[in-house]
Amino acid sequence: MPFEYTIAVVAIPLFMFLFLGLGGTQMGRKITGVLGVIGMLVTTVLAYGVALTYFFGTGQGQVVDGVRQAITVMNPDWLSFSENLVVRMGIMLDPIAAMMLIVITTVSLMVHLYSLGYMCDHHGHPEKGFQRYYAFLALFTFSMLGLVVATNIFQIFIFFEMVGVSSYLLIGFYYSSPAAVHASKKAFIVTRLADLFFLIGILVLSYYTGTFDFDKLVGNMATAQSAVASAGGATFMGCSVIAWALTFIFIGGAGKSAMYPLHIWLPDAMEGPTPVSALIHAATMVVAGVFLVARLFPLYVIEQGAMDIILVTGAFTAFYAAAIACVQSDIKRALAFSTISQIAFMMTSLAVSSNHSELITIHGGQGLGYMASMFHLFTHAMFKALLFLCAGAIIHAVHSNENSDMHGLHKFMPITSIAFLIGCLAIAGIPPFAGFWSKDEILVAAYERGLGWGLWMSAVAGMTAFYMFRIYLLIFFWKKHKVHTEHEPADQPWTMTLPLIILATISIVAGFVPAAKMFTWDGAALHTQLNWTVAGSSVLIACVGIALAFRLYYKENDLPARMKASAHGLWTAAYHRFYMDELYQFITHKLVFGLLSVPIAWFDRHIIDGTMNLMANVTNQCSFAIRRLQSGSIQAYVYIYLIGALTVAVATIVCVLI
Amino acid sequence: MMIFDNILIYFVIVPVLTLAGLALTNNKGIAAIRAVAVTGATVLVALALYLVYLFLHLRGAGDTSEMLLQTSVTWYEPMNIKLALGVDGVSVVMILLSAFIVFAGVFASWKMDPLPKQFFLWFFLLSTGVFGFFISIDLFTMFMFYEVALIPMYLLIGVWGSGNKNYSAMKLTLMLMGGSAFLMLGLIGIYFHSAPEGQPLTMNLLEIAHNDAIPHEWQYYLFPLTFVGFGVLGAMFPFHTWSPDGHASAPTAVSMLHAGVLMKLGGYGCFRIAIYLMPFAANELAWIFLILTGISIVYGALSACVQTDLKYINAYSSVSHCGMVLFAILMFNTTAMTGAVLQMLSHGLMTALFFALIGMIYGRTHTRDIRKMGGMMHIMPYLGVGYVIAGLASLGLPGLSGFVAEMTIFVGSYMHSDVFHRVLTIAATTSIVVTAVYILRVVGKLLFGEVQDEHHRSLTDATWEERLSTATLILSVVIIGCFPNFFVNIIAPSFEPVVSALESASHMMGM
Amino acid sequence: MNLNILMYLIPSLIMFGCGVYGFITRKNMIAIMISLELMLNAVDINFVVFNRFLFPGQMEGMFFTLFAIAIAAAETALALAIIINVFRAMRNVDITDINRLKF
Amino acid sequence: MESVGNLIVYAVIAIAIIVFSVLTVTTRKILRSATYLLFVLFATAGIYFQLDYEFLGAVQIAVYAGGILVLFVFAIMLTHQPGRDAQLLESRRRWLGILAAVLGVAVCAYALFSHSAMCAATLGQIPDFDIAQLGHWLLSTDKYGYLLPFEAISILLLACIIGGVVIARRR
Repeated sequence: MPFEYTIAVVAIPLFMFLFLGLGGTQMGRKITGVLGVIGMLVTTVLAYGVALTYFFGTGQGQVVDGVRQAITVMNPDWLSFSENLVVRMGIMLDPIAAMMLIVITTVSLMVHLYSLGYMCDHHGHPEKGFQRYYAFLALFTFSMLGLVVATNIFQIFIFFEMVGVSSYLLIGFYYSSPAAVHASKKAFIVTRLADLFFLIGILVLSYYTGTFDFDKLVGNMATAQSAVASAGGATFMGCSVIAWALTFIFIGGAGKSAMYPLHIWLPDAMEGPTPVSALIHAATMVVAGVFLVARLFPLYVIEQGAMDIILVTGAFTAFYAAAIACVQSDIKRALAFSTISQIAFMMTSLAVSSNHSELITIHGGQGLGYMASMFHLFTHAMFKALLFLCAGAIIHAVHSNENSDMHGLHKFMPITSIAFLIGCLAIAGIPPFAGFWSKDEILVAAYERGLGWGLWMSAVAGMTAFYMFRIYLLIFFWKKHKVHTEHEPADQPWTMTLPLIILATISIVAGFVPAAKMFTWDGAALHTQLNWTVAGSSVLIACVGIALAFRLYYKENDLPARMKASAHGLWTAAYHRFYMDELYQFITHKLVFGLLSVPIAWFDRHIIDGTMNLMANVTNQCSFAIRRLQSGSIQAYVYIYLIGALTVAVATIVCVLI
Repeated sequence: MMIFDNILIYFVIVPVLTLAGLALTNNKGIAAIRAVAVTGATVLVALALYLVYLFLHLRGAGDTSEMLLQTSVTWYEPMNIKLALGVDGVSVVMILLSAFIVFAGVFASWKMDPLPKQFFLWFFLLSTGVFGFFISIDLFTMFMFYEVALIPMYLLIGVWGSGNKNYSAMKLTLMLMGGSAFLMLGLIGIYFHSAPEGQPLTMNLLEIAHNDAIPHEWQYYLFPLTFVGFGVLGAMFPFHTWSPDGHASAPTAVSMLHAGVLMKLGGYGCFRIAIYLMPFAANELAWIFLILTGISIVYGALSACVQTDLKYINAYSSVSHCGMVLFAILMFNTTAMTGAVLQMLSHGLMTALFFALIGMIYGRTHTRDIRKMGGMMHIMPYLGVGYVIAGLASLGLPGLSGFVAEMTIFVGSYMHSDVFHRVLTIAATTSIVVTAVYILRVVGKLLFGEVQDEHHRSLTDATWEERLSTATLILSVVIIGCFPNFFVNIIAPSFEPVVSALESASHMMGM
Repeated sequence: MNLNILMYLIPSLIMFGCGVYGFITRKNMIAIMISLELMLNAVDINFVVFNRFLFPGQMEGMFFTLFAIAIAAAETALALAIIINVFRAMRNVDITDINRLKF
Repeated sequence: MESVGNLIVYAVIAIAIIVFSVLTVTTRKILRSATYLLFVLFATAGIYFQLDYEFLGAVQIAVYAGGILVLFVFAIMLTHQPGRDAQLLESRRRWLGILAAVLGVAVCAYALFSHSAMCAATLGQIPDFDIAQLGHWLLSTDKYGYLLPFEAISILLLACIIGGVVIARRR
């Protein structure tokens, strides 16, 4: 399939957005949904065609010396700042872009389909705002696709903003609910703050390298080095400016990818409809940060300082989020923290994939982490979308997010239960499910970087297995389900089941994708083999975690409560997400609003404006004082005039006399 | 007469003819008044579009002179005052902007009551001044049209305004007049140094710039005078306080025209007169004004965060955005200055859109206090969506105009390599976050959430003329946002003379 | 004893003084007009007297007076029309009570 | 040496002017004030006659006494409210008025007396002229021609007529 079809892949969702957004209210709700799904289906087919052609095609110039070349489909100028700094709206295909095309379109199609059933009330009628919902989904898909095929860093920034806005619109979809409005606002502002750093990073980077384009920045290792060299060794506070730029850019990515401490928006974002959470806040948008770092990978490899920051942040976030996920009672939040943890895995994997000594010979160690990260991104998108869609089905059935309202659902919703289990096994890293393969590569890469990093990540992997099964068991087992709504919970209509089945299937088989040959940073195939020690130990740890979860949560018992009581402080802190939200609340409301905005507004009204008013008042007072003379009484005027005239006359006479 | 061959003069003649037409209508015949006003505004839009075409055509044909379509007619021989017309890319886009806003403004004041005829009379007088200002290249005519544009504000706010309108109208007019007093001093000073010893003095901008005869020590006085004079209109800190009160009291269309176009006169004048004619002092004194405008940007945005009146929020946001315009102009490179003009366009359109929507919402709810409103999205979806789009444009969503402008400004500003400019640039960039905060706060409170007042449930959505008015603006915002290069290609070359003048001045300083 | 110029000017001066006094002290607008007429008359007399005594060969004084009389007539007619109108609106012709148009 | 008759006439006129002027501004009844004004105007006309300006005297009587005064009387009648006679203002204002008038008179009188050389001038012969001559002067443009002021006053009168009509018109 010609690569020009990529244009259609990006354009169709945009068209669907405009079409559904402008004309949606004129059409029936159901029709808009169906149209949306059809549009997405076409997009998906085209995207698969393009991606598969890219990976397996042997067209002219596609593979040079065993290296798959990046292909620029189009690259028109969009906005020229100066001769060199030109923002282009291009389409470029390289391994990760092609992979992301598959991920985005797959998950998006599933979500489109799933929403047909999910976004209905219990009579099967579509909800109010159905058209809007599909329009926003299309907008999001467009933005995300535009992001991954970007040819320059500014284009990524542009689409970063776009996905931010579509995420804002979708989280706030139920705009009557204050919680949703608040969550959407928070998500937007936090990511916006991160984008500010991203922007500054871009400014610095583009100033010193004189370009936005990826082919001039990171086309290969040599261009990356010359790009770094073009900064001329400029430093700021002891670090090279490029390292600063890269760090700032990473902060931008960290905002979207919910790295600590910018993760706070993601759990709240679960206020949006669950399919949206599956699409945006589990599978696609949140990996935009990982994608961004992967895009600039060669630069990060050269600037180790920036890479180390990513490593520390990623490793810490992975553990931190996993710890919180262990105690959450809201299943979507628990999944959200799991997402954060998994994305941190990807970040860590990217960051460990370089070692200090050999910067140019990138094969082996350095490429592995990158590949593992991208592979994990791919598999994680599939199984996390599956988990979220299952969660959506459960929530749809019991009308609650809290696992205390669930318990024992296995009997009522067997299909969902099995799908959820597959997802859990995948994320826990049990072979042969998808997650095992990718996570294993990550762990190998981490052990190559250092034993400590490897052990740390293994531990987090074990925690992952534990909390996922905790969630699973608390939902589907633990005790008998108490039916508290008018309907018994049951499996869902086919529109919702079909995506579950498809995604479950993918989650099982995705591990067998020849990732090492596909998702490499430079397009050259990577030769890897299973590291049995690491694989064996990680499976063992996962099994330990699962077993612990079964011991604690399979049947109702008081062990969890006792554990909770024994470490009450820790539990509460973790349940409240270590009070990060409160800290932010304090900083924004108390410090920024209370100490900056309010005083400034006061200052403006009273000091600046007061000065102006004072000037006006002084003038006014003067004129009032003078006004007395202008009494308006003509008799007084005549009198004063006479007095004046007489004075002059008398003065003249006196002068004459003297 | 020669001058009537020039398309530019028709930008003044058309509003004047509209004025005459309005004067002939009956006070009661609202249909006739509307017809005349709409005709005038439509002709202006058509003329503006034709001007853009003509401009591109002439440039395409290889006409590289600094100002195109130049004509001049002597008005007053002894002082060498001429009606000199001419446009470059910047003026062209400003004229286009003005035409669109006048057009939208006419529809936004469709149901103006009382005295619709008189309202439109003053409205078109104001537009006469605005267009006249942008087409002139003679200091005297520029100043004259500037005043023509300012004075009607007093009556428009004082008569048709709301709230504390007398105070606001007075404050606005007095402060702007104070600005023009500075400006007039500056212009007179420029005039008396406009030519080298022994040559006739001139008021023509291009000739003055070409003569470059203003002594450096004089530039130190004249530059601040003119810059502050225009800066007052551009809402530069600390001369911005007319803006919140004035906008809050002004009727919809006047707010639109004022924030949309009139405030741009400030930015336009700053570079066209202050910087272009006095590059030496501009280089030397820029830092003072950079600090002031930098304060404007952050200060306006932070102030907007805690306001509760919709129009105040917008007025403070205008302070921030217009601060950005002046800030970028003072960066003295083509990229930043282009960004400044884009920002003028963008801010003009989106603020006009904001004020139009606020006016429409206020016309229905009779309150502008965001604490008393909520859930408007349910009640008036069209206006709600419009408001969200305006908000997104304001906080810089790609695809809408604000993003393009701000990014151009930031990239341009960052091209300076010294710490002072860098720190200011980074401080200015923080405004994008703060802007997001206050925009989302308003959107969240006003449009989303629960309906606060049960009476609001019975309100209606936009009527056709309101839809037309807002749709025009939204479309313009989207067009600029999606096809920025079209505008950049018109604007950027116009800055070459200014930038080269600045560069040679700084070169001289270096020696 | 000859009739000299002073003998005409003094009554005119007193008339003028009376006019001034009346103008300043009266409240009724019509009375103020009457005082005004007194002053005008005094001036007219002066014109005529100076003309007659000092420049007997010329006619300027007489013509000035002629015109002054015409103008005075016009002015009085107009002023009285205004006063009557004011009276219609306010039911009052006292100058101290009519201050609504002030400032 | 003047004829005695002339002196007597003068004395009567001067006394009338002085007395009636004072009465005009001191009486409390507005209608009386107008009547005293009439006498003053007649006395003024007498001065004109005595100084050989018969035409002027006639105009004075016709326009002032006949026209303006009638207007005054009408205005008084139209605006008169029984029981509300023209009040003098409070005494302070009254004393101020007296002070101003007396001071003014004093200063002017001083000026007059200090130029008593004027008194030497006596009534000379004035050129003979008849009304036709007067009319000719009024409408000519040469020396002693007053066409321009004449026209100006015509326009003024016209404006006054229109103004009077507009103002007095009932809405």
